[in-house]
Amino acid sequence: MEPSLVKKVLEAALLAAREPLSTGDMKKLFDEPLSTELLRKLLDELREEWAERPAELVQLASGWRLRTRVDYLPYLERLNPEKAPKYSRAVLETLAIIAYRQPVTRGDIEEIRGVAVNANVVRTLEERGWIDVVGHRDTPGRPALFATTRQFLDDLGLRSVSELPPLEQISQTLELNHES
Amino acid sequence: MEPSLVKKVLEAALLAAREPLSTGDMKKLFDEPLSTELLRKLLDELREEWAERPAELVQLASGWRLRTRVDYLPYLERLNPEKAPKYSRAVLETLAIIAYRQPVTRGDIEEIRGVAVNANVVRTLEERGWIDVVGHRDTPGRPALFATTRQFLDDLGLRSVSELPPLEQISQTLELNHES
Amino acid sequence: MTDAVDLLDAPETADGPAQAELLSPVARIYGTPLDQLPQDLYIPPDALEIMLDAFEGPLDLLLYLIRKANVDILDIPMAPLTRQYLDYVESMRASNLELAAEYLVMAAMLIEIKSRMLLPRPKLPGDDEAGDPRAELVRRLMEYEQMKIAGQRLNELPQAEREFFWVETLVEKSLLVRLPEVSVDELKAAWMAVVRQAVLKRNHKISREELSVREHMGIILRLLQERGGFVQFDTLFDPAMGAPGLVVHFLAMLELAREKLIEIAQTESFQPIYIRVQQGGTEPGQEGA
Repeated sequence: MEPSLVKKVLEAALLAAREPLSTGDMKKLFDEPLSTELLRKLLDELREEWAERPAELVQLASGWRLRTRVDYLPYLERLNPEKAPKYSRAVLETLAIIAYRQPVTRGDIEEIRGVAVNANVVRTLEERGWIDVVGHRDTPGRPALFATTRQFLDDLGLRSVSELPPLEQISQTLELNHES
Repeated sequence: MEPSLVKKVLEAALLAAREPLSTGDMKKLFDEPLSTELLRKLLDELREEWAERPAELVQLASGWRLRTRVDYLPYLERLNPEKAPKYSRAVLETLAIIAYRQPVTRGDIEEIRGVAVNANVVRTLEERGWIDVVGHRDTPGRPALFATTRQFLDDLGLRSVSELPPLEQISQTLELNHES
Repeated sequence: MTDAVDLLDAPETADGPAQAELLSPVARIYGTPLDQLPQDLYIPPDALEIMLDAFEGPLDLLLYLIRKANVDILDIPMAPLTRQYLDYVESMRASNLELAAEYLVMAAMLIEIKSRMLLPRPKLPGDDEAGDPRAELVRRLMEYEQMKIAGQRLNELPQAEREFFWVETLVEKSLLVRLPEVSVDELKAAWMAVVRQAVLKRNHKISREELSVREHMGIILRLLQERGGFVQFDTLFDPAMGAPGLVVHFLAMLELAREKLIEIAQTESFQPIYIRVQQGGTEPGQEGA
């Protein structure tokens, strides 16, 4: 059997496979024995041939499989939109306090929310690039002052923090005592 | 977006698809509108590009899908020792009656075959997703009306019921050996 | 299907003579000419059972008998066909095989047609087909045969998971990092919830403030951080901000000073004014969160 045909059969099997194909599976495709060396060589060639295509030949724990390249996942996602993950209430409220009251310290946030701020909450927002430390308040412990970033504005489609929904309305409906 | 990238995204989607992709699905892959003409052109190009590969791009009842070429069956068969179901004559005849005479009731099928329809036969076809109930005939008992599904057409590589093999003209005298 | 043929070929002694009768007065069994019908029809019970399974019902059996004999389906010789059919049914009954009711119904129908064939038929002018007692049977046989063949043709089409397989490459969605989205409305809702909580507790007053001042406070602090915590007053103000922007910026600077976050200092009159981060132990921005 021609190696080129062997390669095509391997490709057909990889295209149709629902599970990774072990080299044992691949050898089962043929009547004639297939040496492991030739198999590896042909798999390498296939990987090369697929280099420019939207799927890649990957070796997983249980064998080989063609896998859609990561670059195309954002498009494929549109076919079956999964519900986007949600931030917890703690994250959203912390973000809201930082956005509306910036610059604020962790102490400010705790005072407003009435509960301790979990370190993970702040880290989540920092890693997202939505808040950062813009300075330190000159009080004992010199606590970090957090503010929202440009990226936060970009990601929320705002040009500036002043485009956030105004607070007056909220304050009025809640009949807050205004402080000048 | 470059047509070459559009084509690659289409190919990624076709490679990854768990069912045929309609042109509507394909358009959903992109933010920008994609004209049906461009889509057809790119699909034709893809079909060309796959011409030499062990899978082919086919247009089916519910859309486009890549499938391995029949030539590779002898090899691929060896991977799955548990063969695809071999349908009994009862199943095939019932399927044919539903396909060619749809929509039909169980009574219609019994009338044509001259025997009671076994519940397993109908269940086999329903479980394969090849037939389903499309309504009820307005006669006493309101019997269910069966018709073939898109999946039946897809699985047989057909775009519509009109592509079913034409019905045989029954000859007055028929050599029995046409059956063997 | 081939099964039916093979199975019926096996008990050749059984269907041979009957077939012979349908065909012609003379037939051959295993090459031997036969000029008289055997009186008894012997089919081994095992074969009968398989045979019954091989047929999809009385229509299928009848079709088999007709096609095997190669007679014109539009002009079925009813007498030999009925006899042959009854012979089969009778041997099945004799073997105590469970016989589907349909076989008996068909037997009755064949006998009825056969007897009607013996009666003189009133010929209607221009309509000789309708009077044929066989017409309905022939129609059913032909329709059934058409569907039987159609079933075979369908079975010959390449079928998914049998002759070909769908291509399905792996989609590893976990490779794509999905970040939660936050909308402005969600942020507002979160803020409202915070305010509501604060009101309920009545231990914190939420002041009404110009958001832009708060934003500019952040901008000033960020600039100070970039410049090592120390800038000249006028570098803080970019004329491009426009008058309202400059005012807000100035208010933000004053607010920062009020909150003791910055110091505004001037060494002497008419000397440059400097803005610096309120001095403390550590350099600003070095601590991280």
